[in-house]
Amino acid sequence: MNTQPVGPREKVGVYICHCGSNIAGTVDVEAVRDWAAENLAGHGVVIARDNKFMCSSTGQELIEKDIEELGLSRVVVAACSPHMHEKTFRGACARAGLNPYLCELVSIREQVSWVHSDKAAATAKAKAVVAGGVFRVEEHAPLEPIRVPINPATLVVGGGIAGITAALELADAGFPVHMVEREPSIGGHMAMFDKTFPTLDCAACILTPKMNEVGMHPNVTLHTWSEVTDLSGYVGSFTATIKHRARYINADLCTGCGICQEKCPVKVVDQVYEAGIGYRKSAYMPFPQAVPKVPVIDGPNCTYFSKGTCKACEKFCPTGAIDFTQQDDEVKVEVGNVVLATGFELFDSRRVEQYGYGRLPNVFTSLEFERMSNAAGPTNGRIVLRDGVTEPKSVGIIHCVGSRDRNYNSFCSAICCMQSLKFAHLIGEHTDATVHNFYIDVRAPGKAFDEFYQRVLEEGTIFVRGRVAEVTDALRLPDEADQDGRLIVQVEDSLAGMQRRIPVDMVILSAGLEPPHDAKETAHRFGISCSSDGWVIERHPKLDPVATMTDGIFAAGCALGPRDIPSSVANGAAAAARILGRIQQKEMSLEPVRASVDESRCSGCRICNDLCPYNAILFHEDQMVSEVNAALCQGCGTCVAACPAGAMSGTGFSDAQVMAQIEGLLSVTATGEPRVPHPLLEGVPA
Amino acid sequence: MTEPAQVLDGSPPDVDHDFIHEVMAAVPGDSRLQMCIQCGTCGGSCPSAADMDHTPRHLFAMVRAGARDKVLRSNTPWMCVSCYYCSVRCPQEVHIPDVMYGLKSIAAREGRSPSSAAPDFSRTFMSAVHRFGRSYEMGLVARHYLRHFPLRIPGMAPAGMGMLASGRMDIRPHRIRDVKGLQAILAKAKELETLP
Amino acid sequence: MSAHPVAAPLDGAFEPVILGFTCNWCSYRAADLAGTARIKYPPNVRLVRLMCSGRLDPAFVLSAFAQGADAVIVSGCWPGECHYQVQNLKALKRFQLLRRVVAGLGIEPTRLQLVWASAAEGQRLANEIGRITEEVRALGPLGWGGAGADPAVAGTTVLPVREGAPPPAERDLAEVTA
Amino acid sequence: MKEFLYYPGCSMSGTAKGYNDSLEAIAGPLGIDLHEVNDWSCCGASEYFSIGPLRGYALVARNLAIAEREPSESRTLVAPCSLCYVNLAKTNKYVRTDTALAGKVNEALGAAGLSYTPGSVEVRHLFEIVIHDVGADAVREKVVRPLRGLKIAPYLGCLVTRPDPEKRWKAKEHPREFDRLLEALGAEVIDYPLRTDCCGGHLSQISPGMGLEMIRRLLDSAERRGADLLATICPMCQMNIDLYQAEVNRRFKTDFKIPILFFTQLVGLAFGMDAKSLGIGSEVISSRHALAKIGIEVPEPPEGEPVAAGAPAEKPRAPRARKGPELPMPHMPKDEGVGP
Repeated sequence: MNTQPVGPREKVGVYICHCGSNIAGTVDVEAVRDWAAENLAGHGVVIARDNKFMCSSTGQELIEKDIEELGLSRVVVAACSPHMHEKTFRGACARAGLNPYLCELVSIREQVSWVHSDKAAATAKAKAVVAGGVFRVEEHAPLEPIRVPINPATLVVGGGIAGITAALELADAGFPVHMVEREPSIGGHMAMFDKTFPTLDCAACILTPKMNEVGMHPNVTLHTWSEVTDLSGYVGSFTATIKHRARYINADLCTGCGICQEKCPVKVVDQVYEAGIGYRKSAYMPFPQAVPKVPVIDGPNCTYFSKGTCKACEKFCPTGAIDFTQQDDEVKVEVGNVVLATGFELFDSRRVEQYGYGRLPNVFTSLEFERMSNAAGPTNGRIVLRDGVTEPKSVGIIHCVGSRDRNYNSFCSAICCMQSLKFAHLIGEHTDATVHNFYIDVRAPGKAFDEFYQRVLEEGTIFVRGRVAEVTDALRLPDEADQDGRLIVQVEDSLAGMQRRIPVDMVILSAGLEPPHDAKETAHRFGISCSSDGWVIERHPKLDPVATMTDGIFAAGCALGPRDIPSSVANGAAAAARILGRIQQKEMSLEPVRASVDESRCSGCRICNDLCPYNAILFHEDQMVSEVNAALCQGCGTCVAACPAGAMSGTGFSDAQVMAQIEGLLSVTATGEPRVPHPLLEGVPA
Repeated sequence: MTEPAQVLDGSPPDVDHDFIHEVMAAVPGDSRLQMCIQCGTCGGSCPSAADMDHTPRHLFAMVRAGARDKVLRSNTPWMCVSCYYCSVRCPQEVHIPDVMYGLKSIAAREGRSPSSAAPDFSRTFMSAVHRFGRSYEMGLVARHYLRHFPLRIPGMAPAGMGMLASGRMDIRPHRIRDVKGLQAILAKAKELETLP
Repeated sequence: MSAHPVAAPLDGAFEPVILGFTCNWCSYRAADLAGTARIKYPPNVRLVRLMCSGRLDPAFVLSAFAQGADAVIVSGCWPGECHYQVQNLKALKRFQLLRRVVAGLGIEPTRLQLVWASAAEGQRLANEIGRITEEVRALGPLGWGGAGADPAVAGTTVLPVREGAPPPAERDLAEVTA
Repeated sequence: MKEFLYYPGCSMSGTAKGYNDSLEAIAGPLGIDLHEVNDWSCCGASEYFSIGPLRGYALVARNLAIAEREPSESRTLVAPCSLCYVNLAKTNKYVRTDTALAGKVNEALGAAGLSYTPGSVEVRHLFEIVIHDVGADAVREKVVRPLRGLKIAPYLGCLVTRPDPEKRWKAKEHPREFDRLLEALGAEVIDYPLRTDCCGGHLSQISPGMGLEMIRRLLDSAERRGADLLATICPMCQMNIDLYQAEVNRRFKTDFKIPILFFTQLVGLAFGMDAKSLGIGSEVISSRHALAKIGIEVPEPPEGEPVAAGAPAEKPRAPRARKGPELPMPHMPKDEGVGP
């Protein structure tokens, strides 16, 4: 890049925003304006203006007018972050007939006035930033957004309440949905609960009608006992490969009568639906209201598969639906968008050794308690100790198990406080037990949440502020000599400032939520990003909370992080709304930040091929050149940086653009003076 | 850090807002003390909490509040047995026993420790190590008990005699060869300790 | 933070110019966040936005030094959090190579640093900018052939992993060590 | 034979003589070659950290520096005492991660012409070597006299799995490795809930009320579960429980007579070695009665020992009446908690 161009190629307008006093308070806006007009004329600046609020209609009209009257071919706006108003100023340019990609917004607010306090130094930096923008915009080329068609079908992964909501919204609007669920039935965690906080609605009463709707909806194709094994393509036209695990039951013949389940001789601890405190058969439907109403035979636990004899189910099946020859199969479906509603897994409480889960029988997890308090659960709703009969006289509920703890998960699991309050209430409803809730903070910010806290307080639940140190069965003499067989909850009552040892019969661990164990693989398979915790990263945590960083892939419910049922439902509906908007447009435009290959310069070395995580670079063996599929390319530019032949270029972030910006940024010293080249490098072209 | 002499009766409590930084500087590495969320896991876990005048959690709140004198006069750090239950359970990974060591060293330097038994035990121990390079159990126990727990001596005597008889306690101390070198190291370290 | 002066004294003392490459999704947003939260850092750093740290062409860094930058900061998402899955690890690989190259040119390793910052880490980014500015200010202007430019030292960069975070998956690490 | 640098610590030639004798006896059969470092000094037993922290680190680092100079292939320094181990391991970590501290420590060491390169030596506890490097299976192969019928409470104490500066242990609160070692010896291991609780350390000497109470908790819990004896891996734990048991009894009007032996002594017994050669009999609370259960003779107690007569009172916990449909227990894989 030559610092003294022979003559400017372009006519550039520079617009500097005061943002009220947000910028003008720290940056001498007029000085930057005058400096740009004088010093950047060699780079085509024909006009430099300032305005109180460039994003206002007056500010935008300034730009429009100058484009029309002065024939500007490039526009640089120095104002806030491009993540705020890039669209605004591009729109202004487009209205005046200038290709919107010939406008560059540089940030002198977030990156200058708000982070510095010395006015002279901030003004000097603002000059450099403006120069960077001007140098860069000279290298811009007109671009057109990429337009792709949208397939009206949607893939919903996960059949919990978030996925169900999204599927129904889409299906009711008249568009096809493929719902994939790993378990034999949809329903997710919500199907396991008895009551929901804070209204104490019966979970099954509100969920099962929705499940049935999904099951019977003409627009929904249900794939249960199935997983998505591959997703290829791009927004608007994805191809998903769905693996159906063998059910060993012919769904077309099965009537859901349940006789196979009744006759099956193998009893297995149900780790999923019964959370490990109840049993199921090897041939089973997880619960009576399951959708679809078709059981599965759990191969590894089936006597026929292990010993070669039994077939009790087959003998008794009235419709001959049992089919031991069934194999896993695969289908491919075409969809335009995807909703990931893959939910959560419960934190494994055995990891917190000091709470004794798995060692001390009467320590239970929250999900175990949910099943226990459920009238349809293994104890028919009776709250009892591990012996199955003894009702506890005293129960301790421990909040924040595995959450808010750098040893496990540092995030707050969001639902445990309210869930623990609900448990306290349910224990009071079912037993005469005294209930202690051990908490660090009671977080009850939702609608009617704090009122529920008040209600539980009123019901006589004792709240002890302190994170429990340990649960033990080792008694201390002489005070605890008569507590044989009980559990001692040792805690600092931090409001009393003393250590306490509180004897209880039963401990419930309000365990936190974690991403599913295979969340990282899922993210990889769907080409999306997740945080180091494993939760899906939103496109924007506030303004785009259900989109992911990958176009066409949305997320809802706990896949995004711990949240309660109302939020999951809101997410599901929001994701559906986002998708419906696109389906109705029939096509959508994509940012034209893409890589492309100059075939005449490509040496066919294939270095770029392996660098692309989206497999967007195809190699043509016959011509020995690579080619970028613009719809698959996400525009990261790694291939551009790596191409040894310089054949790969990236629109929007070309080498020439970035190099020019570097040159502009460095053309001004820290004190705002023009840079003098280092004596060693004088005359050396950069 | 020098501390002006102060009158406790009637004068307003001296609040030292830099105290937390002083404490953190007295601990190697990053003690993460400022990350404490006052959950009480430490106070709940502590096996000797019952004898402490403040639970560790409470003490940390006082450190933050700048109650320098109260904290340094607390027996809490001296009752810490360094069992590390608090530190492995702390959800914020605060290095609690190290903070306790830091508090003890500040208190000992300023002579503010609450009772004399604990710092005396440490000093008696240290003087043996300083002289011989090894600990000297017989001398330590004898000196310490005579000074602080003379009434426990009759009860302990039979067991002590048994230990002597079975060769588990030596009348004479072991001495390392390079005591001089060791003393030079300790002297240099002591000199460095007093540097800011 | 208080340890680093947030304003550049304009009294003729040496003030470095530092160029920072940021990724559109994490570190650029961290810079935005630092702004929104009014977190102060020295004005010596000027940022270039790329879509991904993987876009960093080594030529950008060399060109920056050639044109008078006293130091260059490369920043991106934490390992395991890349918006483009693993491209930041490719940037890391390139960075490690680049460090040796600049050391060979007589540029002290301190002048080329890597900072991971998530979109939520405005404070961290500001702290790192403050720290690096101090270090470079102490070094003085880029002299080409400065002391301490030892390729052996420069080659010892280890894979930075966020404290408390699970290490990047083996697959990710394989990318780096390959 | 695998060679290790060896830091015995002051107790090994004093109160923990039995530990020392038994370790000497079993090291060979276990394939452990311990090379004692030259002219080692006290680890400071944490007392220095309370009064003069830098003196503490310098004192510990002197031993690391000496170990670094040893002309041995091995770079692993083994300590049999939990307190020594933790002081050595922590200092080793701090000088590695805190360069300012490392500088000062080396300046102090320089006064005696010594220096330490942070991280040049790794520090491990003897017990952890036996668990992870030798392994319970290798121990089992050498057992000729299984300790069948002996009910042992595995007592690890605090400092081995905590703070665990080098993250060698997965389970820090209820590790099962000791159980597996004792099971390999043929003993019956009780599920001792206080296995990693603190023995009180020096509290028995500076604040007897709390110190003795902590010892009582350990004894009471072992007795309730019917332990014949406690097995330990630390001289400090052994001394507190053994030496202060009589004082506990006097203070709390209890009648505990639970002997505590070093794990090395139990390994030696199972290997068929003679009790006396393993230093058994030097404990204050005699193990004679407990070991007689499995036909092992222990030499006469030396004079001055309070006579331990009669079996520990059998006070097993009354099992709760259980009837009806029990709920399944969560699955606990047996090997969980084994360190990396």
